[in-house]
Amino acid sequence: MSEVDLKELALTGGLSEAEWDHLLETLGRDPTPAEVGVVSAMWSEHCSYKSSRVHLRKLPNEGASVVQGPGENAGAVDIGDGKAAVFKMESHNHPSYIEPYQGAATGIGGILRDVFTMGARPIGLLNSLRFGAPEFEKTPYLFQGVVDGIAGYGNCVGVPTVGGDVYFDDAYNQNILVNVFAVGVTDIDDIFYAEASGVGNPVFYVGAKTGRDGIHGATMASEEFSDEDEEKRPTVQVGDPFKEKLLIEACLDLMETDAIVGIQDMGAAGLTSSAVEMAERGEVGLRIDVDKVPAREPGMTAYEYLLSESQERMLVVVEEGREQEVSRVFDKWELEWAKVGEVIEDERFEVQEDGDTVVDLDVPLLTSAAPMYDRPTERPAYLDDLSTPDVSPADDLGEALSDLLNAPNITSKRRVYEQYDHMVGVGTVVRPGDGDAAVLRVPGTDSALAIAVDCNSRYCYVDPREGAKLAVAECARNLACVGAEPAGTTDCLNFGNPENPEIMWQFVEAVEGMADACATLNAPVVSGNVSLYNATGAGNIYPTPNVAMVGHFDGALDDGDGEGASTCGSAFRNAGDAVLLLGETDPSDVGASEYLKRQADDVGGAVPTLDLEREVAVQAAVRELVRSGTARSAHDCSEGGLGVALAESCIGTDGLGLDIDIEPGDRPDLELFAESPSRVVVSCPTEDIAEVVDVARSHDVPVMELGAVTGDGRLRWGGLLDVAVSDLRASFESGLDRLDEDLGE
Amino acid sequence: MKFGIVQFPGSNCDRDCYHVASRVLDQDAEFIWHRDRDLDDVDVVVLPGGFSYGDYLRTGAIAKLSPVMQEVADFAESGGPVVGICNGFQVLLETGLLPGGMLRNESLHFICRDVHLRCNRSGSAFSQTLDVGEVLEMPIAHAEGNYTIDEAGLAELRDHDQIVFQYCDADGGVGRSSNPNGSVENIAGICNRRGNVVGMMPHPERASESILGGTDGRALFESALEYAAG
Amino acid sequence: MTTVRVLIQSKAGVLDPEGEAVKGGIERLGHEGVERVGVGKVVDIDFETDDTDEIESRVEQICDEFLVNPIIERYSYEILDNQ
Amino acid sequence: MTTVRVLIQSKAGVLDPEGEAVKGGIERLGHEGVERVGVGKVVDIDFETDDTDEIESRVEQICDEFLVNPIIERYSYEILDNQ
Ligand SMILES: Nc1ncnc2c1ncn2[C@@H]1O[C@H](COP(=O)(O)OP(=O)(O)O)[C@@H](O)[C@H]1O
Ligand SMILES: [Mg+2]
Repeated sequence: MSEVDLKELALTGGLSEAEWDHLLETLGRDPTPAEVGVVSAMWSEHCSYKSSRVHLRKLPNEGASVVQGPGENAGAVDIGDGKAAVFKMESHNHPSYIEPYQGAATGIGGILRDVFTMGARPIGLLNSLRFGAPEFEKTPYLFQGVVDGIAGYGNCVGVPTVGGDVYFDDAYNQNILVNVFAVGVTDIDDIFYAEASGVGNPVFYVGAKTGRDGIHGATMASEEFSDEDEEKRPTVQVGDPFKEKLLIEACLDLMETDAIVGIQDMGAAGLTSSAVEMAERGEVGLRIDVDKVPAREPGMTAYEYLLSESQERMLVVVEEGREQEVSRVFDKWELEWAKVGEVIEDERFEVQEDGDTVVDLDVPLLTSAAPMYDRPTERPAYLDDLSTPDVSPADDLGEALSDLLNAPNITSKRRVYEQYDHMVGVGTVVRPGDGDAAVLRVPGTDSALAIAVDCNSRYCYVDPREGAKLAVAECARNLACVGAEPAGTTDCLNFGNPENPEIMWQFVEAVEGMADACATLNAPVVSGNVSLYNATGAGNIYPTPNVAMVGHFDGALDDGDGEGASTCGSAFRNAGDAVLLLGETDPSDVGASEYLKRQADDVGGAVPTLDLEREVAVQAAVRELVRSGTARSAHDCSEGGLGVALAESCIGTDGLGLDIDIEPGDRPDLELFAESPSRVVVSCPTEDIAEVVDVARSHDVPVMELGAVTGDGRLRWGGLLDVAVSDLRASFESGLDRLDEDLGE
Repeated sequence: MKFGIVQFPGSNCDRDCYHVASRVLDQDAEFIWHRDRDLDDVDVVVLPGGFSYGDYLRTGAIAKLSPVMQEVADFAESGGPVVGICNGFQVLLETGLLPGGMLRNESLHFICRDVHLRCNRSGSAFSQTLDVGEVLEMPIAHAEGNYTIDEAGLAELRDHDQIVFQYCDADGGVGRSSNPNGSVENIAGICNRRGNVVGMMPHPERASESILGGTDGRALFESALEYAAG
Repeated sequence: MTTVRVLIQSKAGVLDPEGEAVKGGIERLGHEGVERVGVGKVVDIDFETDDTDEIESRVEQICDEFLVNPIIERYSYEILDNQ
Repeated sequence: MTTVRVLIQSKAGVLDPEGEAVKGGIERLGHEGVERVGVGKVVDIDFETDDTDEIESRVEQICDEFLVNPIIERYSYEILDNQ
């Protein structure tokens, strides 16, 4: 190829002119076509984090619980009993827009591999989804495809999908978000790392054969969408959850033999990035012979082998002389395997094809010395145009409440989670829909962990820094509501085009806000993912820094014998119980709220003010009340405020209601629907009211009695509100009916 | 007593059944790889749920070709208790150890939620200790649980009291509104004439501990033990 | 090499929920006058051999014992052009 | 009434895990010499009308907009004998 053609290849692969010049200069020669492919993949935003790396360093990643921070396939935290929780979140946004079923399915496959690669058996999945408005023509198709894809893959591999969130907004019409999270558990001493070592050790390829799937997936994830998407279409990968299940079992089997030196899945940029990353971590080199790679199609070139993103594949460095054990395990599970290379001393990535060396590059050139940018930032102009919220009081509080419960962002997500097997594994203690966080038993122990994912991206649009803090606070609060305490955090930072200084400003603000909140809440960030270029001709998405946390209970969970910590759900339990509010409502916290959106179709104002010290105190108080069993239910106030929280606690029961018994101020609607953070509704037997008050006071947390659970199935507040819970339930359960339109595959 | 839990590639409730047998019921349990042929020292055979062979082609269709299924058939022939849960039920249908076939749920979606079951026949390998009319609660989790059989076959099931469980409401009422997947006659589980081979779509292993929300499923495993004890 | 194309469809009288759903989808797309939709499977099998008799007997065995569940399905097959 | 038979199969180069699994099953049944198995869908659509031109254009629209996902699938169709 001529230099002109090579350059063309590099530019279509995503390199900038400057990066191309830099490459030529560093190399001192023309690269081969395969080398161009390798470099453009490794220098893509997706693999190199070139725009985000300087800022990600601000995230706190140390703490007593941290076993493995960022830098590996997933993070790991100590959860007691000598066990570690291994977890991570990833995006699969662009592939899911192009082919929703396969895009979402392969996202699940990828995140599971990140977890079991580290020796952890996956025990739970979450998914956080953003779609365009329900009325937007493509939304039903994308929604159904994504949910089906997650179900199709997750259910088959047998890992329960126990939670997540789904939001709808015009901002995502042309660019949906599919973020997936997986957590697994292993003994701390048995964690495996993606590090190559031992010169001469063989490198094994295991799993599905390589086809021409997804070539340039990493680059695609790093570019804005354009009208030429049609042409990028052949890059879609198809997942095979059955093969993944075999791969999980085979890898976990193989890990018992300790013949493995290092292991890594082939994710974005496939064989290239897995080989290069393993070499980098071990400060060695890797030589790969592409002719040995099991191929699904004839006639593939080195370029294609190196960049294929065929799914369900792993790269394993094995101790020399123990190849036998490897083949025995993979033969048992009927998986394809081949010895494709070896560890070499020089820190180089060498690739052979037909006996020729077609790639010979310095590993650091592809990793630590890859381009890195501190991109310019500028406060976005739109912020100056945000309105001062002005909501006139709703005429009828019952109707306003019913309307909020029916809002796509609040309505029940039952139709989603009922399609996910959320119970396989016999460990799901708190199921989706039943509590503020999912609670999963840790296999083989009496302890449990809790997981939640949160982000209100409308807040982040109005104020990325405070919005990100609020996301972290809500996530930790959700853990507190089931009695758990954060052990670690993972995130997925979804933003628009970082070359736009206003977007870069959003990104930096959000990261700094997140860093602040995670530090205060003692929730170190141990893994994560960045997805940039979520932008189309129609504009950038709302900044969406998704936050997921894993929490622990500090010991055993009470399994009915009265020993260990209690947990609880969000629904009231008994008629006659008292209902109390921890924290305080500020009726002016209506900016960017769901009420403002529904009543006035406005997203303006300032986001609710978060006092992190107060947040810490509220969470500590709630945790104490839930763990001791004093609180029979706990539910935090988020979208839709106190009113929606109370309604949901009624809706989750079989016939219970609530009498609210507080003196209304001059804006009862705002008392119900303002979204002040750091508030949790708890219920308890009347004889425990004093205990709740004492615990709240001991943490310096305001507490008030709201009323009493009733047996008559109505939600009442003096003469202001009197509605049947069954009507509220009907409204809550039907908010996504408009998505029933069956628009195809 | 020893439970033998068959593992096909793609089984995913195998470990769950093992957990219930060994940790909840405190019995011996052992995994039986689908290529093995030895059921000699097993008292109860469990075909667990999951997606054997990815559920490709038809649920249970590829698993029926596994060598172990010949042994399971022999074990059943000799009167030993064989219970198939979810995918295990589908495998039993495909092998012909139980009559009928399975279609996709009416909704075409996977459904995971609690349902109520009415016991319709006591004394089978999975209902030895239950009373007719007893109502149990436990989860279903499947995309293909829409049981079907032709009129003649249905008549035979009825005549020989082979309908073990039916989907019902909380009070035991069997009707359209309590049918989650479209199964003929709300059928959730059936047995062979002798009662030693039982298949059911719901998951008793997921309802065997109070921490998971219910213990109604435990009685089914206890039934299998009693049945095996004779 | 010879390719055999097997079509597997619902037996008459057996419910075809997928066919119903596809029919609904076609109608929602604005097409009237669709009376029935049936969804089944097509399985193409490439045999090494070109011996048609052998292939026929093998295909029938494969269908009867594995590919088709006679309780709910029926099948037909044709031998596509040998290549 | 006219029946149209649409075959929907994986595009060349796209992974077909179901075909792979079925091939494994056929082999387990004892059949050697099977080179490849592809599994797809067959959709029979009964139209009220007998106007072949109209049917063709409708089938193509139904396939392009609804039935077939052109990113991973291809389709072909034939009009079966009118009845
Ligand atoms: N937002 C983030 N916060 C913390 N760590 C991050 C973040 N984004 C990426 N990381 C870390 O950077 C490393 C590389 O990212 P990763 O997404 O694993 O690449 P790949 O897509 O190849 O798996 C991982 O260790 C990951 O945990
Ligand atoms: Mg990774």
